[in-house]
Amino acid sequence: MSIEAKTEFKPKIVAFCCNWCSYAGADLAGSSRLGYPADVKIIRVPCSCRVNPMFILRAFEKGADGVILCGCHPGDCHYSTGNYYARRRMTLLFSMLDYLGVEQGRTRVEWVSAAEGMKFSATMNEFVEKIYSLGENVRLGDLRCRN
Amino acid sequence: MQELVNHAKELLTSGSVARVLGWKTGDLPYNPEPAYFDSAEALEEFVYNGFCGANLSKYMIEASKLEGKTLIFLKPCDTYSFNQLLKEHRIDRDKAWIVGVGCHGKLDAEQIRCQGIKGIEAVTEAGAQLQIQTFYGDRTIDYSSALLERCHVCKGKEHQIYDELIGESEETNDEERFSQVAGIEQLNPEEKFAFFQKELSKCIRCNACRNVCPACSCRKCVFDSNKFDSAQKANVDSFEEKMFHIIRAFHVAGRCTDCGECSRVCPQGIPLHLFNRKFIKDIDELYGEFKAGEDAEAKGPLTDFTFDDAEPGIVAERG
Amino acid sequence: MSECTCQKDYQLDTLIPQIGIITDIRQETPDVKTFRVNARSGGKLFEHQPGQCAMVCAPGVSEGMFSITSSPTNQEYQEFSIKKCGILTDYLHSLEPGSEIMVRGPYGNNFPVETELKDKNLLFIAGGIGLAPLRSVINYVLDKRENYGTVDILYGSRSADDLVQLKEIQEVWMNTEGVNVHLTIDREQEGWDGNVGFVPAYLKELGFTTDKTVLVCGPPIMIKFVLAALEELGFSKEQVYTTLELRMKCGVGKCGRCNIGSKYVCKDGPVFRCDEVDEFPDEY
Amino acid sequence: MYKTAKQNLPALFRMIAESQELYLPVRSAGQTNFACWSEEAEVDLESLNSVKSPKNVFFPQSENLYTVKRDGKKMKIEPEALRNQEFVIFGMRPCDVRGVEVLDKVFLADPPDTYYAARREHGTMVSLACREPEETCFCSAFGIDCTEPDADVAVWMIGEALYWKSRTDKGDALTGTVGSLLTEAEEQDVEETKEQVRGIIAKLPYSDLSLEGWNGEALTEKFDSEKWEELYKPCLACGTCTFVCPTCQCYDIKDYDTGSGVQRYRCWDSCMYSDFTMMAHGNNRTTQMQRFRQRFMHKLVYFPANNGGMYSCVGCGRCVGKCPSSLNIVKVVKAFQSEGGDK
Repeated sequence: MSIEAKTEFKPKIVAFCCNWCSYAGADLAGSSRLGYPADVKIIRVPCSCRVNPMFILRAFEKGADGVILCGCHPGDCHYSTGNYYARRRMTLLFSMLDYLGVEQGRTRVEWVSAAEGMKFSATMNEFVEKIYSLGENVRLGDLRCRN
Repeated sequence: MQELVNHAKELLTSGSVARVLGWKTGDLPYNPEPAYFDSAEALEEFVYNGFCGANLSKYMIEASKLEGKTLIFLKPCDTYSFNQLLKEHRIDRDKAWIVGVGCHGKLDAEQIRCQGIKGIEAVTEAGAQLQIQTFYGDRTIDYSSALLERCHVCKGKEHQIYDELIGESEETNDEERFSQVAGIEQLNPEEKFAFFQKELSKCIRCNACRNVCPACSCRKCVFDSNKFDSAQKANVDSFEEKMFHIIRAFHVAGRCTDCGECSRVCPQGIPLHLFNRKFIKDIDELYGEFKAGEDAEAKGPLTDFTFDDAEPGIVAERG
Repeated sequence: MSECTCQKDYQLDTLIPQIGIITDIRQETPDVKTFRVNARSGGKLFEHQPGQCAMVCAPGVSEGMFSITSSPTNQEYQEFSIKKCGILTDYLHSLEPGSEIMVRGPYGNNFPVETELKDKNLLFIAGGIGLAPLRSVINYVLDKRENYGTVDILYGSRSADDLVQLKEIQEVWMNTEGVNVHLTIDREQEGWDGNVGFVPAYLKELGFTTDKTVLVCGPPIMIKFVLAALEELGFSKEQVYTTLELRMKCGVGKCGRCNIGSKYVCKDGPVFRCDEVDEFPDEY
Repeated sequence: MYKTAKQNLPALFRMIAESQELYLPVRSAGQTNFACWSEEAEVDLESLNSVKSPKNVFFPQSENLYTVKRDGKKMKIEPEALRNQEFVIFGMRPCDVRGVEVLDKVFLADPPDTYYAARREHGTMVSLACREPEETCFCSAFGIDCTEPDADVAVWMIGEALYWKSRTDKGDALTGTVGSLLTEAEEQDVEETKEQVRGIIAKLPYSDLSLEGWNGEALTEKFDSEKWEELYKPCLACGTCTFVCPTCQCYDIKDYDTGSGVQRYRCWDSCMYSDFTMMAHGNNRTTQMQRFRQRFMHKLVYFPANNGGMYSCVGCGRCVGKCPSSLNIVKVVKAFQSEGGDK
């Protein structure tokens, strides 16, 4: 199942954004008219720490080609330490996915503050481009969802 | 072994313990089962031999709810699990009387069969050898060739927690603990994926790995929930098994003592320890060496952090 | 091994449902709704016997076994009275008339209305949502009034607001000749001038004569005490029928869930005579 | 009776696979399970038992029943097509064949399960006689003669030859397919080996296992026994025994939302799981003891009561070898034997 076989590859990308920083960052990107690809679907979460590994796997299962998690910069967490825990968890999870043979680059963590509309837009553009280059996610999807 | 039985009888009759948690002679040479003994008479069926690999720590969760003290026999590596359960307040230290037993590596009947031995009638432990009597002739093999996987990476002969010790232990490690994990890390993504796909497609979702795991002591597992479709039970090669095993390993990351029970019980012989050990290796490398169950107090690596932890991007940077 | 004798001309598997339309929803009590179901083309989805069940399936949610509460004598539709208490029932309660659902069945046996119960005096005892399976029989009996003797209905619930099918009880059942309806609620309530007390206690108080055949359905604890009370009144086990509920998935005695002793509740039940129930291992 | 040289086996498999699917024991990642034959497959006819029993071929661990598609409020049901192609399952052990007979009692009972029935109709079973029974075997307790397979085709592997005997019309058809590889042989060629194997069977540790006292009538007595309270203790409540068992047939029906429709599929379930009998209003088996008891009562009491005394255990020994806590049906039967009175 290569990209060539498909007429056009439209990636599905899930972005988990923390309510306090990154979601506001996305908002700012929007109100500043900084574009980011429509392939990105944002899911707002109370804190980056709310995202458990199952969320990420679930997104892949149901057909996501890339998953990105955005939270407050370390030190700026609304709940003071949430993103520090998230950082450890995601590091371990990404390492495990790499170990299982899932292409690097399908997952990413980026810290985006409420003031960084520019960064948000740039990150998303970059990430989408990366996913385009990796092509469809075949290793972590459920075959039943592919029709 | 007689020493263990005698001592257990003593404690039972004196009333210092209400029951004994040990292993009971099986009906085949290699299948003793975990059992409770509540009388000196019942202890006649007690056995402790090379096939007593089962880690009894988890049974202590139920035993903690019972009246009176339970004498529990723990091998050196089992004590890590015991400590970890203690740390998570799943068991009651005051309800246990721990007798640390000597261990020089535990055997795996599967490893014997792998050597082409069929129809096992009797197994005799003779030092570094195993004499096996079968319906198709007798065989002698090296004791070490029939060890459980976990014994090849033995954590050492020291008991981490005990009330008294009986018997001598011997370290049996003859392999580098992380060599298998490191070997897989060296592969390219296609090879890694092919390897795990082949192993995991054998999974029958029997949940034996979860139910035997001393770290999996949740009263209701997320995979038993009917509320959302993670409890799929479907046996499809595409995703279900990966989801289950990644999440299970993740849930015990930082708490897994690498006791190896998951790999021991898997009916399909899936090397499940490779998941747990990968997390342990990463934790050691990224957050400093950590041995779950070494004590009952230290903070686990996933419930802790430092300000300058590595960023998740390190996975890509390491290559 | 003998040659395989499976049927050559397969019909559609019994596990495959039909699509029905919910044509009407009545809010009976705060947590019970009665759903009227028709086939897409109008009319009934299938014919059934009083006491039988059907599997109601909501794709993506779950499926569950519900007793058919309408009488087979009703030629237009089938009804299910469903209490909101789980994932599936929550979903069903959120539906609007006009929604499509899937139904398969009917499954199980039925109350022996044409054999053992015929020409008998009948006593129906129901608690709460337990009226659902009995209503099917009651209406069947009322529609074929000449085939049966006296009819007594003892029905109780937690409060007056929790009485299911109250309108029908008051307007139809109470006004039918030879039918006596006895209502009771668990606790005193303003505006209630009927009996107050649990069903078993009221049953003893009413002290029925033993010339009746009894049909019981309700929460397990109520059934237990009702059976004891009936025994006290001199009824024998052979006179009493009840309907059981266990977890079911297939409805045809294959998936193994509702297995109790050597019976499958979905196939050999749900209606059992109490002397049969007595032989079951204590696991229901 | 026919025979062919053992070295012809790959050719035989190829010949069968040309016209139909062929399932047989294949070794992959260190374990033997029934799988579809291919040139690369490592066929393993030496292992006594596959890990998963071949019931998987007739009653897959999970299979889609139908898909529901939605168009607004309208629903459309698309049933999964029934099996309509012939296939062969080669190398089932005689106990596994009996296992299929047990499944037949359940799935072909009225109303028949059409998915299963279609597979049964199109499948031809080739059963391989046992030559090296092991210590876990107790099929003789159920009257199974592992030297005399009772399937469409019975085969024996002796020395460098494979002996082939068709027993049914389906078997005859398959014999025709591979006829060019077979030569005539005499019945007595296999007799000596049969005797030899029967000799070993008599010596096995479980050869004296008696099922006396286990029947439909023993319900209350066995159910109320205090033995269960002792027996279940080591049980981990996993589903290993039920999933490797050739006769366990309990299943679950579940939904999977694929995003473009809901698949309703069925999958094996285990009476050992705590949610097996869970309902919205409660659970009628709340303890592991009750669930443990259910499994064995079903196999040894309830099933015989409904099926003319046939047990729903075939003595394949898979649970004996695979239970993480070394529990198994033999220990249960023995525990009741030793109780006296029960014997």
